[in-house]
Amino acid sequence: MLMSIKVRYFASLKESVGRSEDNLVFTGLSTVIDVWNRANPGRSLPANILAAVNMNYVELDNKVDDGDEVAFFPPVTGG
Amino acid sequence: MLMSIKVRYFASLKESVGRSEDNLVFTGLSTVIDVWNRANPGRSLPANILAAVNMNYVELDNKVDDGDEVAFFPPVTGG
Amino acid sequence: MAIKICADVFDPYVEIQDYQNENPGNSGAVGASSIFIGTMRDFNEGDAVKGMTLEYYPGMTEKQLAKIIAEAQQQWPVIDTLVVHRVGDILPGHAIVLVAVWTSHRGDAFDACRFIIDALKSKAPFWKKELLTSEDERWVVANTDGYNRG
Amino acid sequence: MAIKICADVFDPYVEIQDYQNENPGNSGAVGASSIFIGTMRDFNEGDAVKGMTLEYYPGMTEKQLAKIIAEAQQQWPVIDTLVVHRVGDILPGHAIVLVAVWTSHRGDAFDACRFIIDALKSKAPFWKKELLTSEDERWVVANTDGYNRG
Repeated sequence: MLMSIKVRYFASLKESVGRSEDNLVFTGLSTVIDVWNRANPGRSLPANILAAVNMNYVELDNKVDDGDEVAFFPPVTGG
Repeated sequence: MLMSIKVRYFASLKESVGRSEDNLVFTGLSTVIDVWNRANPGRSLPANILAAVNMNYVELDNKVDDGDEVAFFPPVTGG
Repeated sequence: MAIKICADVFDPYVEIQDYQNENPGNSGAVGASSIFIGTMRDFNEGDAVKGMTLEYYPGMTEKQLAKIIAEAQQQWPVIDTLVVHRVGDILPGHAIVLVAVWTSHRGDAFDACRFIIDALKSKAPFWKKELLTSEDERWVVANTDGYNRG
Repeated sequence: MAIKICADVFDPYVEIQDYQNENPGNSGAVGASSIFIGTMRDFNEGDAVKGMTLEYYPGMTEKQLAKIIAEAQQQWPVIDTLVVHRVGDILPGHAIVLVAVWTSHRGDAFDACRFIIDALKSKAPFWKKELLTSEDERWVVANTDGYNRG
């Protein structure tokens, strides 16, 4: 199955990966951590980073589907 | 010793005693409950009534001095 | 710090804005403002209420409010406080009380603001008499614990 | 209920007044308003701060705020809620966040307001980057528990 996934990065993570988004296209089923690894080969996910799929918080082993938006970001500091 | 005491009543107590203040003059030492009894002979202090001397909350056996202002009122309901 | 007893209608937001404009000194230290506004409802204890009269004890009321604020300042690192309370004849929708507390951090602001309004309700000499839509009048006998148990 | 993300300076008291003028429906039922305002301080963790940039995740931020408000409405009898949050470049003294909760009784107002600001600080995707007076920039790493431990 062909998967088209938008990956987004925010705040200090955006600065450390050096970009705000990726558009990945690949075949086969995948999880959130697989998406990170495909988008950032050789760079392990930093500690404490949170993940969201389609703007809902998820665990790293959450499945992703074609068309999903996957986001990675550090702990939030609003308010 | 000649004692001159102003007595004040508020809210529902003011309505039930039928006046807002008394000016008592008497001789001898006295407590808050003595002041009530002198000002309201034959009428016992209703339950739950609070007392203040010179605008500070006190117990009923608190001493009063010449020139004090003694107040009686029901539980407060502001805010 | 200010304590104000108002015999006329007051707008709590205008009171806060005016107070802040007159006291701009601490603005860089303030990180949190907790504000409580008590407003007259059109019902109480199951009855429709169309008006209320608030009596107080001039002098003692201000003295007790100042004590309550001093206790809050001892317990929490409070930067500033404003308390405004209405007296006289009040209509539904009108503000009865405003408590504003300014601190550096939010937990202190919430705790101090809640302490002040709870203490005000149990210690400051104010008394409410309600005028029901049935035309009956009644003194409010006691303040509740502040939660809706309906 | 309203959620607003502001890219420009906002006055929290004007926001509340405008919101209430546009939504006058519940005024007879409201007895308590608990309002929290978070303001930018000119210091943090021992350093003088002269500015801040607030980043957010458009779409997800609003979605998470709506979830938080829905949770508050499930737990307490909330009549209405307004949440306003600033993004972009901010100066000391400026408002960062406003949470206003209207209920019939004060305990519900305080509890729901505090729940919303605490949940916002732990779940709503906003990130602060501070500009120190030393010209250093730094990302704020984590929100504190909200008390002054100094």
